[in-house]
Amino acid sequence: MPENTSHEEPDLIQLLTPEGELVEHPDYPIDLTPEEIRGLYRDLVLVRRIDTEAVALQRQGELGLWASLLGQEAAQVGSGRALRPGDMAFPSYRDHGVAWCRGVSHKSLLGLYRGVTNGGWDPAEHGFHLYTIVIGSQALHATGYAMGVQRDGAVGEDGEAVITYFGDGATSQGDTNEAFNFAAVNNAPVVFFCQNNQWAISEPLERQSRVPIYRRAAGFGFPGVRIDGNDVFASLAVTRKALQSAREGQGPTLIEAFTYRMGAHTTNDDPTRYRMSAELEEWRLKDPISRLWAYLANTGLADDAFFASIEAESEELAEQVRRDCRSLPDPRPLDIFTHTYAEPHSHLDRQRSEFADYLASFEGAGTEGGR
Amino acid sequence: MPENTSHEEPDLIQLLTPEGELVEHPDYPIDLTPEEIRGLYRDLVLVRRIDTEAVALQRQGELGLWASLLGQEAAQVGSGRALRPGDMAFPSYRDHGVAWCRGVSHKSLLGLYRGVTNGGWDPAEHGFHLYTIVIGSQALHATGYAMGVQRDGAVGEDGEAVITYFGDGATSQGDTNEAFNFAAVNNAPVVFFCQNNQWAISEPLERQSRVPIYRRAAGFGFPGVRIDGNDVFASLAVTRKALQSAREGQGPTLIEAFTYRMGAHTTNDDPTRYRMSAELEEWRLKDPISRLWAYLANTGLADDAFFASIEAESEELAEQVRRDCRSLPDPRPLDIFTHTYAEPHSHLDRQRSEFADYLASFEGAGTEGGR
Amino acid sequence: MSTKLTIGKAINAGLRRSMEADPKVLIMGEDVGKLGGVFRVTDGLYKDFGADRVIDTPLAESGIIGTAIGMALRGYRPVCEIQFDGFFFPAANQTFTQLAKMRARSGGTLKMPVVLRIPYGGGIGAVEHHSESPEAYFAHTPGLRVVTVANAVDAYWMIQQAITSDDPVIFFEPKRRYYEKADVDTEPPLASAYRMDGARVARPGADITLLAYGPMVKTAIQAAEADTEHDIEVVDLRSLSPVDYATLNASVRRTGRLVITHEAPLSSGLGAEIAARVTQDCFYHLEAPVIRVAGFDTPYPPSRLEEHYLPDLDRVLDGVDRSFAF
Amino acid sequence: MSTKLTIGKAINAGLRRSMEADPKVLIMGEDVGKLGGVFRVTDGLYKDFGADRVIDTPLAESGIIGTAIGMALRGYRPVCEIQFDGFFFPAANQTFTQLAKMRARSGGTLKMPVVLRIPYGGGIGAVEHHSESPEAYFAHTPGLRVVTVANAVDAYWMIQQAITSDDPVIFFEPKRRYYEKADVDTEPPLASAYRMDGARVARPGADITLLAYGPMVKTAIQAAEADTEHDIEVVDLRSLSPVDYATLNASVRRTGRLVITHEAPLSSGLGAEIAARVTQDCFYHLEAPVIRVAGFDTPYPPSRLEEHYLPDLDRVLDGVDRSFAF
Ligand SMILES: Cc1ncc(C[n+]2csc(CCOP(=O)(O)OP(=O)(O)O)c2C)c(N)n1
Ligand SMILES: Cc1ncc(C[n+]2csc(CCOP(=O)(O)OP(=O)(O)O)c2C)c(N)n1
Ligand SMILES: [Mg+2]
Ligand SMILES: [Mg+2]
Repeated sequence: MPENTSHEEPDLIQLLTPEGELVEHPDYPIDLTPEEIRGLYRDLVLVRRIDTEAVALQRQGELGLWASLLGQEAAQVGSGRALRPGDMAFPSYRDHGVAWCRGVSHKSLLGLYRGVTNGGWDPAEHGFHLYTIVIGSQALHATGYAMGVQRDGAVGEDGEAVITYFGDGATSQGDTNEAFNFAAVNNAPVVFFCQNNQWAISEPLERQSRVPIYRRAAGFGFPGVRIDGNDVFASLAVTRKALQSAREGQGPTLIEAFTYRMGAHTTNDDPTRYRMSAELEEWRLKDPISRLWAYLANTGLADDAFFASIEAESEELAEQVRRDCRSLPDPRPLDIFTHTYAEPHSHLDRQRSEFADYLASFEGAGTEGGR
Repeated sequence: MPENTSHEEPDLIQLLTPEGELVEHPDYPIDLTPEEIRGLYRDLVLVRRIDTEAVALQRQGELGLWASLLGQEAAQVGSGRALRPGDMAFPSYRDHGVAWCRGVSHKSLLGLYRGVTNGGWDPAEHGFHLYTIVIGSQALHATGYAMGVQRDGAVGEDGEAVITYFGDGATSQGDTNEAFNFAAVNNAPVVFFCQNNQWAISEPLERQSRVPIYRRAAGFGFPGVRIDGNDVFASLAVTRKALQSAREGQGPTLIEAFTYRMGAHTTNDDPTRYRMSAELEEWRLKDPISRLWAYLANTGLADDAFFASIEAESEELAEQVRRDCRSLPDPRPLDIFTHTYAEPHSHLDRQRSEFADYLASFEGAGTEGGR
Repeated sequence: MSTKLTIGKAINAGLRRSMEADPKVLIMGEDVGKLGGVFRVTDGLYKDFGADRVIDTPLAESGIIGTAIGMALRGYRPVCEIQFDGFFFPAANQTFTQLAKMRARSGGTLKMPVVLRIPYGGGIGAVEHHSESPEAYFAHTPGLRVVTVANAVDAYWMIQQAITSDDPVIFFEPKRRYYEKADVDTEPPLASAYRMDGARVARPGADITLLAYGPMVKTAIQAAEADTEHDIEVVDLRSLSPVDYATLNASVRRTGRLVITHEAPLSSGLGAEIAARVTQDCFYHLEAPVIRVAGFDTPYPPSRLEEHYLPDLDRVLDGVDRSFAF
Repeated sequence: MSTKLTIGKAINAGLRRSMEADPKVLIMGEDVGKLGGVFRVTDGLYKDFGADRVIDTPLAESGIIGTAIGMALRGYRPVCEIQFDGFFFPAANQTFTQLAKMRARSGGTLKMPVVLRIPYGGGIGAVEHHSESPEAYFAHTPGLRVVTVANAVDAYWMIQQAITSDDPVIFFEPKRRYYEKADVDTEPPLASAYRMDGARVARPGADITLLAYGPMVKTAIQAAEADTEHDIEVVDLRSLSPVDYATLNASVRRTGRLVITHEAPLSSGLGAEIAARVTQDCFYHLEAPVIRVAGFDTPYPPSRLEEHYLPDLDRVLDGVDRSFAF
C-alpha cells in the first residue's frame, strides 16, 4: 500500500549524488559559476554552524527551545538562493537556512527561541515573513500574498514570485490543502516547498500520506516534483524553475524535497523513543554538506585554503552567535501591551495603566513583587 | 486551463445514454432484473414527486426552506440502492433520494425543513446519518465511522461499508480533504460520493477546482472515478463496486457523479442572477428519468399499465406529503432544554425552571406573552 | 443628501464608497460576486469593480481568511464575507491564531486591515447554523475589534470605519434587521463621523439602563416604549470590543440599574463581561444586580421554537421588572 | 492502595484503567503512540493496547475531532489529545458545530462520548501558541462539558468520569503542574468517586473567597498561606461548565467577598460569567464587587514576559487587597 518510503523513486530529481558526482538532467542544467558553488558551500556550513550553536545554547539554558535544521541545509539553502530579492517567502519554524539566504540575522532567530519576541524581523525588509508555528497556516498567507502580486500586475518575466515552506506533516492539514486549491483555481504565483524530512515529531511519513507527497499537486491541477532534498543543486535548480514559472503566470508548483531530520524534532524531543538509529546512519551517508565538499574538492573548484577560510569564518560566527544570544535584551513588562492593536483600545489602555501603577507600587520596596 | 467543463471526458462512465440506450462497459456489467429496473424507475419518479411537493409547500409557507434535488435523482437513487442494509450513509442536506432508499420517511425530511427539528430520524435505524449542513463536516464523520467498522472487524466480503455524500463546492473545504487523507492513510472502508451538480450556490465549478474533481483522489492515493450522474445504472454499478472494494478492505474510492442542479440552490435562491437558461436547456436533454423511461418503454420491460400505476402512486404520495407536512406538530417551548446534554447540567436545569415559571406567569393572562 | 436606505443597502453603499476611495479595498467570499451575496449586500460591486476586486472564493472559510491575511500583508484591505454566523468556525484558526495575533507577533511591524463581515442572529426562520450569535468568542480574543450595527446610519459609517482601521475588525450584521430603513446622509466626509467604538444612548431615560446591540436594539427600544411604569434608557453598544464603558457607566450611575440583553447564550456571553465590569466600576451606584436577558445555554433551536429562544419584548421587560424587584 | 503520582501519571493511570474497563475506549491524537505524547501522558498505552486503540493520527486537528465523532457514532469512546492549547483552533468547527450539537440535533437519539484532552496554560517558557487558556470559548458553547484539574487525585478520577460521560467533555490539563505529586488511592471503584462537576473547598477560610481552577489553584493556596492579614478560603472550581454555584455561593455568602483568578485574558473570560452570576445570586451578601485577577487582553506574550502576564501570588493578593479596600 504505502509507496512513499523509497528514496529511489524514478521521478526524484538529483543533480549531485551523495558521492559528489554531477548528474545530467535535461530540464535542469547546472549553470552556476564556481564562485556561486563555493558560496553555496559556505551557506551550508555556516547555517549548520548557527544551528549547532543554537542547540548548545538551548542546553545551556540560553534559549527556551530550538528547532534544528540539521540535515535539511541543502533543501533550504538551495531554494533560498533561488529566490530573487523581490520575491517573498513564508516559512515555518525550522527554516533558518532560508532565513540566512534572506539576510535575516541569527540574532533575530535566537530572539524568537529565547522568548524575547514572537517575531523578530521586518518581513517586508527581507522578503521573508515571520515564522509560523501553527502548522499549515502560512501556506494560505503565501497564496493570498501571491494573489496580491497578481492584482499588482507584478506577474511576468521579471515579475515577483512567492514561496512557502512546510513539512511533511503539514500536508495533512486542511489549510495546506485549501492553499493548494486556492492557488490552483487562481493560478497564483506561488511555489509550495515541502521539506519531507520523513518525520512529524514521532510520526513517520506513512501516518501522513499513503502516496508520495509530490503527487498531491496533480489532484489539484498543478505540477508536483520530488527532488533529492540533500542536493543543493537540485534544490536550487528546481526551485528556480518553479519560481520562474510562477513569475511568468504559469501558476503554482509543489516541490517535495526528500530529506531527513537528522536531529530531534526540537530540543524538547527524544527521538530514541520512536526511531531506529540505523535509519540515521543510512541518511548520514547522504549528508548535504559532504557531497558538496566532495564535489568541490574532486573538481578542484575549491582548495584547502578555501575550506580553511570557511572553517575560520564558521568559528568566528559561532563566537558571534553565542555573544549575540547572551546579549539579547529582555523585553520590559509594559511591552506586553504595546502592539496588540495599531490603534488605541480602551480596555488595554486601562489594563496597562493599572499594571503600571501596580508595578510602581513595588518600587522602593526592596524586592520586585515583594511580599 | 480549467479542463473540467466537458461532460465528454474519456473516462466518464455511462451505462445508459440520454436516449435510453445501454452502453457496455467491461468493468460494470448491468446485472439487474427487470423488477429491479422498474423499481429504480419508481424510486426516481417518487423522489422527484416528493421534491416537487416540498418546493410547493415552501412556497405556501409550510416549510421554512427546501433544497431541491431536481436533476440529481439518478445519482442519489443509484448510489442509495447500491447500499446494503448494514451499510451506513452520511448525507449532506440535499440527499432526499438517498434518504428514500434508506427508508427515511418524507415526513422526517419535511420536519427538518419546516423547522420542527434539526434532525428527525434515528440514524442507526436507517443506516443514514442526520443531514449535515456545515459543508464538508460529514466526510470526516463517515471516515471515523469507517475506522470504527475496521476496529469492529467488520471488514470482509460480507463486511460493512460507509458512504458519504457532498457537493462540488464541498471539495474545497479543508475537512473534506482531511477526510480523503485520513481515509487513505487508514485504508478505511468509505466511499466518497461527490454530486458535482456544476454549482455551489452561484459559483460555477471552475471557482472550486482547476481540474475534474475525481482526480483529487489520486493525489491522496486512492482511486477516483467520474460517472454520468444522470445515469442511474452507472451510479448503482459504480457505487456498488466501490462499496464492495471498501467492504473487502481495499480502502476508499471517490466517485464524482457529473450531474446538474436543475432547480435553484434552495427555495431562497434566484439562479437567474448568475446562470444562463441555455445551460439548463442543455441539461434537460440529459434528464435521468426520461432516459430510464425510454429504456423501459423501448425494451418493453415496462408497459403503459406500469407507468400509469407509478403515476397513480405518485399522485397518492403527493397527497400524503401535503397532509403529512401540515400535520407536523410544533415542538413545545420547554423542548428547547431537553436534549442539549445526556446528563443533567445545573445551568440548564435552572434556566429551564426559570423559563417554565416565566411561561406559567402568562397563564390565564388571556394572551401568551401578554403585555 | 439624505437617502432612505435599509441596513443592507447602507452597508452596500459604504462598501462601494470605500472601494472608490481606496483601490486596495477588496471584497472576498462565497457568492459575493455575480449573486451579490445571499443577502445582496455586495450587490452590483462585482459588475462595477470586476472579478479582481470582488472575489468569489472557493467554498472554504479558512482559505478565505488565510488568503485575506496574505493579501493584507501585500498591502490590500480585504473585506471578507462569512455567509452565515454558523459557518465562521472553519476559519477559527486563521482568525484567532493568525489574524488576531499578527500585529503583536511582529512587534508592531505588520498591520492587519482585514474586515470580516458576519450576518448574525436569529429570527428569520432558518435551518440550523443560520441564526447564531458568536460575538463572545471574538470579544474574548485579544487583537480583534468587534462591532455591530443596529441601524442604517451606523451601518453606512461603521463599515467604512472598519475598513479604514489598521486592525482586524469583526463586523456583525443583524440579519433579521437587514430591511430596516433609515435616512442616511451619505455626503459628509468619513472623517467627520463619530468613532465606531463609542456607544450611543438610543433613547434617554431616568430609571434604568437597558443595554442592547445589533438586532436587539430595536426590541429594546420597543420594550422601553411599551413600559409605562419605568422610564427606560436604552444604550446601543455598537462596539463589543472595546466596550465604551465611559458612556455606559455614566448611564448606570444615573439610573442605578442595568439590564443587558443579547441573543447569544447567557453563559459567558458578552453580557457577563459587561455585568462584571460595570458592577466593579459602579458598585455603590447599583441598586440591583445587573440582570441579563439572553438566549439559553442550548444550541439555537429549530426555527419553530426560535420565538421562545430569542429574548423578546416581554422577556426584556421581565428583566426590567426583576431589577426593580430587588 | 495509595501511590504517589504526578498529575501527568495520574491521568495516564486513569486512561489505562478506562481502557481496561471498556474496550470501546480509544486514544487518538498526534504523537500519542510510540512517543506517548509530548508530555508522555499516554506513555505505555500504545505498547499495551496496540495501534488500533492508540491511534497516531495525521497532523490535522479537525480530522482528529471529526473522525472521533464518527467513531463515537459507531459506539466508540475516543479520547483525543490536542497537543497544545493553541492548536485547538483548526478543530473549532468540528467541536462547536458538530460535537457540541450532535445530541441536540438528534433530539436525544445520539450520544457523543468524546473527550478532548487539552494541556493548557502558561509558565513553561514555551514559544507562541503553547501557553494559552482558551477555556471560555468552550464554556460559552452549549453542549460541551468543561472540566480541569488541579491535583493528581482529581486528575485520576476526573479523566475516568469524563470518559464515562455520554456528553462531550473538554478536559483541560494544567501543563505547568504536570509534575506536581500527590497520594492517589487507585483502588476504589469509579462509582464511589465524587462527581466531576462539583467544586471543592481547597482551603477553608472566613474572610474572603478566592476562586481558582487548574494551574491557578496552587498559586491561590500559596497566596492564602502567605496572607497573614486575611483568612482566605480557596475554592477549586474543577468544572467550568457547569459551574457548581451551590458550593461557590455558599462560600461567598459566608465570606461576603470574592476574588476570581485565571490565566486567560480578562475580558469575557470565565471569571466574567462567574462574577455576574454570583453577584446576582449573592447581591445582598457582597461587601465588595467581585474582583478578577487574570491575564491581560493581549496575546500571550513571549516567554520572557510571561511571569508578568500570569497572575502570581502578589497579583492575587493585590486583588484580595482591592476587595478589602471597598
Ligand atoms: C496546528 C498544529 N498542530 C500541532 C502542532 C505541534 N507540532 C509542532 S511541529 C509538529 C510536527 C510537524 O511536522 P512537519 O510538518 O513534518 O514539520 P517538521 O517539524 O518535520 O519540520 C507538530 C505536531 C502545531 N505546531 N500546529
Ligand atoms: C462551511 C459552510 N460554509 C458555507 C455554507 C453555506 N452554503 C450552503 S450550501 C453552499 C454551496 C454548496 O455547494 P455544493 O457543495 O456544490 O453542494 P450543492 O448545494 O451544490 O449540493 C454554501 C456555500 C455552509 N453550509 N457551510
Ligand atoms: Mg517533517
Ligand atoms: Mg454543487
